[in-house]
Amino acid sequence: MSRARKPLVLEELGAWLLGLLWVIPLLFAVWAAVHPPEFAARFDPTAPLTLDNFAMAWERAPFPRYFLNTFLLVTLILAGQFIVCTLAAYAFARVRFPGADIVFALVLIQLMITPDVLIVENYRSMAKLGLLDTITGMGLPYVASAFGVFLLRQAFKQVPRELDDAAQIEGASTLGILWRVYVPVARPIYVAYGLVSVSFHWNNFLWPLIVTNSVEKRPLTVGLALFGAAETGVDWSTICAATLISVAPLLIAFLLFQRQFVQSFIRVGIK
Amino acid sequence: MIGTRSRHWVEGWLLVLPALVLLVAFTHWPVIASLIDSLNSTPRRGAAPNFVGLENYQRLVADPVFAKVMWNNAVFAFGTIPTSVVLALLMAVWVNSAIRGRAALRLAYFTPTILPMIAAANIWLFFYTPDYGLLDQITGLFGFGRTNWLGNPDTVLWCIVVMTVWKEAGFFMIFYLAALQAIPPDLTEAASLDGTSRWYFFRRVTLPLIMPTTLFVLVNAVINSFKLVDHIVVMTKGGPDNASSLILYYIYETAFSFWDTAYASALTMVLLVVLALLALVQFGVLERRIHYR
Amino acid sequence: MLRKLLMTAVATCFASGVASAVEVTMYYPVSAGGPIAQAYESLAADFTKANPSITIKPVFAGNQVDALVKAQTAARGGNPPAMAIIDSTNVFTLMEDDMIQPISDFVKTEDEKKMLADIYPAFLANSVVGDKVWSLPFQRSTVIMYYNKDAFREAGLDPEKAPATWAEMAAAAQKLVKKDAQGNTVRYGIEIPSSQPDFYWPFQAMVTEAGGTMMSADGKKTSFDSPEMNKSLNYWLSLIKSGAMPSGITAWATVPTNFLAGKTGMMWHTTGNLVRVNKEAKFPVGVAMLPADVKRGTPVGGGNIFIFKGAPAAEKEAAWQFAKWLVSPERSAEFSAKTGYVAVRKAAYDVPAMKKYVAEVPSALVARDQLQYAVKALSTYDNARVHKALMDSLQAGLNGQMPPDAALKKAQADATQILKRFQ
Amino acid sequence: MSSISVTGLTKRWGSVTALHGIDFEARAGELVILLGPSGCGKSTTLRIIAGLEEATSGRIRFGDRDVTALPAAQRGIAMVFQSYALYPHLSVRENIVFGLKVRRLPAAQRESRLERAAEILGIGKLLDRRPAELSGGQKQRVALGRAIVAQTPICLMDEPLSNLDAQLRQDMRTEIRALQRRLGMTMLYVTHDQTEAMTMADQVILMRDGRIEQKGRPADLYMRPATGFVARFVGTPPMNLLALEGAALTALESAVPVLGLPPLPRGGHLGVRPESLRLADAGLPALVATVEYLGADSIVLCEVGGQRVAVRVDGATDLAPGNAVRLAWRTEDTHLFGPDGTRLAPERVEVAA
Repeated sequence: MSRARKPLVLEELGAWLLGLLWVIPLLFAVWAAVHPPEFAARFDPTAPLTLDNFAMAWERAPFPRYFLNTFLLVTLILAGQFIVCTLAAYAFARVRFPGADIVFALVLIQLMITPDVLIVENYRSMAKLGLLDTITGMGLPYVASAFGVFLLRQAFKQVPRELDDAAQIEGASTLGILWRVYVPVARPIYVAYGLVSVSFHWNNFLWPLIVTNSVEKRPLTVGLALFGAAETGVDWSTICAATLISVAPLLIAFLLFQRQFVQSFIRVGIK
Repeated sequence: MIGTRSRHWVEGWLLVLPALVLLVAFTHWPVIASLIDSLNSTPRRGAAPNFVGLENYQRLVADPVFAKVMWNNAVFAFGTIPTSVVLALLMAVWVNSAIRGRAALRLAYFTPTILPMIAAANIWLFFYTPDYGLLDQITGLFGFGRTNWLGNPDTVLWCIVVMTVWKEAGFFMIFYLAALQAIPPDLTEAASLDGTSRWYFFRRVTLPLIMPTTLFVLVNAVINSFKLVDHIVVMTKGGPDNASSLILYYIYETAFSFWDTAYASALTMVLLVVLALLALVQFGVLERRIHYR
Repeated sequence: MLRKLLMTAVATCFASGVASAVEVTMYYPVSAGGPIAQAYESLAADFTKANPSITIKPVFAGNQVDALVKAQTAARGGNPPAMAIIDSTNVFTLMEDDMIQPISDFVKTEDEKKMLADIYPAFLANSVVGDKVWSLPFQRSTVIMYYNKDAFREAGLDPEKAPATWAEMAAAAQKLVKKDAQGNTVRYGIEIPSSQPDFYWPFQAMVTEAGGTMMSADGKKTSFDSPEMNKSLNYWLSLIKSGAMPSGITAWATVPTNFLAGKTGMMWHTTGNLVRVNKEAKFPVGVAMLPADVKRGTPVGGGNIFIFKGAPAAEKEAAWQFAKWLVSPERSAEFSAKTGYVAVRKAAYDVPAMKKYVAEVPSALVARDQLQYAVKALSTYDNARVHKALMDSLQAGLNGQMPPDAALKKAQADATQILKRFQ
Repeated sequence: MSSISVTGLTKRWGSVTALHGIDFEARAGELVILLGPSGCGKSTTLRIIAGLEEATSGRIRFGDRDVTALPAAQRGIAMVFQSYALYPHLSVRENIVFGLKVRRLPAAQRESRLERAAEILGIGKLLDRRPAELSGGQKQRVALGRAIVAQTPICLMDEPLSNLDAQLRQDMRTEIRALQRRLGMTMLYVTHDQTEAMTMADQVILMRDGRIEQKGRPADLYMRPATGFVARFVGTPPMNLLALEGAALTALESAVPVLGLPPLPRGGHLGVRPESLRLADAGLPALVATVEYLGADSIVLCEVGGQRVAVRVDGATDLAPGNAVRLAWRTEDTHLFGPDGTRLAPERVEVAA
């Protein structure tokens, strides 16, 4: 980009200082995790490296199980969101039906009042539905995402109507058109939304904490919080190691697909 | 024979039905149920809930903890938001310029965003630990003694604020980055022909152009400040003496530690009203000016 | 189709093979360092080995409060664990919510009655309400004082003689303080945890030593504004003001870490940390009873076994079997030796393995011997809320946001308000 | 082959009526063009026939099949859209066979149809490209290919050439017409371009404000426009329509004897095509306003009693603005329209004379 301006040296310094500040906590965690506990807070360059902390963390909590649970949770939510939001978004974008405006307004309410703040009543509902301590119970409130509906509706509205007409004439059913025309055309939006949704639900904590009771259902975040529960007297090195284990998949994915992540967040954010 | 129009009619409803059912079940109904529950007493052993009118709300008005968490939330919001927005703008401007190591910087700024709040909280908890934590080590270099960052009601909320700024600034940076990249280059070129100073250009052209982004970011930041309490659970549990408790954490505590669901519902209603007001701001004032629709 | 059939067949075979198997889910908390989780895992495995028809599934549920919340959440969701180890003070809350089945309901045989009689009475104090025993003590503790003998020597104190009174402790703590050239404290004299949700516990120890009580036996009244409470809070504050104890809130978990790192000469903590502290300390550790003011004293603490009413009868029965097995002299001795928690049975200390253990680690007996001075832990109706009301005020008092007596008055007023509906 | 018959077609959107009872018939194998300015209802008519919109009332028959209530998919038609409506995520090949796949046609048949269409249209080399990699003309061909492989008896076209440049448009006109004949389709073709209508159609249906203004062979519309609107819409430059009032009327009436004009309906219009006018020694007096030189001919814009009249003359002309000329034309080239805009039948004109 030739037109990008050159910053002043002072600015450059400021930018780098801020960058450093921003990575320090992570580097600090890495330091603590790869050195013996007695060096957790002593920055001695000669400190021996070790993976013991990781081994210890791995041993003390069922991380594979947590990973699996988080993976299942995220997959369930994402699949559900794709299906439910796609259907609704298509109806709002392309089908005229009485009450559409009211229903759409009802959907938009959830942009503000997300399930995160309705923990008390949703817990009660899940209890009635017998869905406590299930992956489904953890994921269900997030499946009908107003954000997803809104985003996909915008994307679908930009699909030329004539594509829809053409497919109709060629004999495709409504769902057929949706699947063969709208979904593929809106693919970049799906990718972007998917990344954002996965990041969000991979990291979600409070609701899973409330809903889950057992190790079999506990996602990573809840497992990690329990692991770090201060009373247990687990040392910082191990906690840092456990923390790094938990964030590793997402972090690695982020480092590998940095561009896509950033682009996705931009794309989804500004729609 | 069913005509095309009526097919669409039914189809439209069928298509939105799954979403609508889920939304009603997990968003609309809970809102109504919260209202109902907040007007009743908490059901206890053998005692069904009974209508108590506004009693729960009266309790709320008289509850010093409630006042405290609302105040904390306000402090938290006003502490995090301006700082993170300004930092985000700075970051975006830098990352959008021809700075050396731009990609690395962008990575550094953005990384906290994708970490789980829980993980970030764990790391920062260590950071803040008296004696061992990095913070104490650094202040120690300057001859300051041990500071009980999270154990002191005067510092604890600010510690949370700093951590939240760290976590969120990179997220907001993304929006600014998008906005900056959308500024037509001919404006910059025209300005450079005019010999406009950079600061003047930034103030008179860039800033107004990214105003919608700023408003969008602001509203989102405010909403987030009411919705996110993961770090409170891990770092302080609201303590000491509720000095770092926020409204949602208080709801969580009331509902799931004290099992006073009626009171928790009244608290929820307050939170809902706050969010609804924010929604009005966003949809009423901002919608026309930003990216919605 | 074929596959489905095959799977059904396999499933049927499998089911019939273990038709009598019962799985018992048990939540347990960890609120002290050391191999507590491992201890439960191995006990569960051993039990199943001995009783193949019963599988025990121990579930780590966080700290004491987390474990309670998890159990309550599950019970309210209609799917309670058959048993849970929960802080014994929650008995009123769980009773009121009709979640638990009294242990008395299961006690039928003479052996079972003898078992109850063999449990240290102090540990049963929090279990008995009315004429029923509601929970079975197991993961029990008292507050004890750990001290760093090297630091004692360095400060010119007798490492073999722990301070026995408040005054002695304050003086010793003062001597133990070490400062660097800049005048920053590098070693405190004493640390006592003051973070929620455990803070009430060491505080109650002081109140007991001052000769006071915190609540009525029926759990419906508190006396947070009593003179003894005032005296205790003031003593605590005096330790801070003298610079012997760090100011602000000192986290429960940080205290042992600081002690092990030599950053404090003494600490008050649960006996549940004994094994970890003995293992990890790089200096000789002294363990002593808490010092006396007008008398010695400590609340008992830790988790009891609760059996949840809502679980299927077979699971409850199996849970009872496991509970009895845990509380057997051998097993409670084993658990004690592995963790530092006090074995709840008198007979446990006659088990040969235990005798050998205490011979090696005499400090393991301190907590048990202290039981004679022990009182039941602060336990009321709406327990979590009362605990929080007290600790919020105590923290406000410690942090200097309120004068001590005002803080305690507020605590008492809040508690009275909370308990109003039970009068 | 299948005919199309439309009777009493109306369409209302709320209180707005878009179509007021449209009736017409396209015989099997005919190319019928729906012509009219934008907003006249031609596209709506086409979409209703396609089944993409529902009529408020009226019937549509394909051959002896009443398709009024059928969804688009079941009507057995092909359609080409103005924007070509190519699926951006599919290759040319996949675009063309999309409908065949949806209808579960066996792969072998799909392949043979695709091959044939590609051959007819000469797009064999483009099959693996994406629409984004095609030029406008190529996209147009792909869209046609999609219509061809459907092998439906009826093909609907919605302004298929309007996005092409002039040269290409001309070529495609011929090509589409040839294709339609070759495949024997009944084609309904919507355009706002009268040239397309004149050059391609068997039958033109000229619409205005939701009504049919006139239908007939292109020559009919040109020779005997039913209304002043038709007269101006068909032919370039459009027919001169002189309002029969004021100075122009006086001038015309003075020229009646010279030109042998029928009696003039006051308040109506007299129409005469630019190509019918010639400069003469005697006739209607006019003043030259401007001259547009087009190469093969020139358009001389004159003024008659304050109204503009275009005259087409062969080649170049040395007339200059301000010159006084006289205009003459044959009596039979005179079109008269009443005050309501409808044609006054020549019979009546003659009788009146």
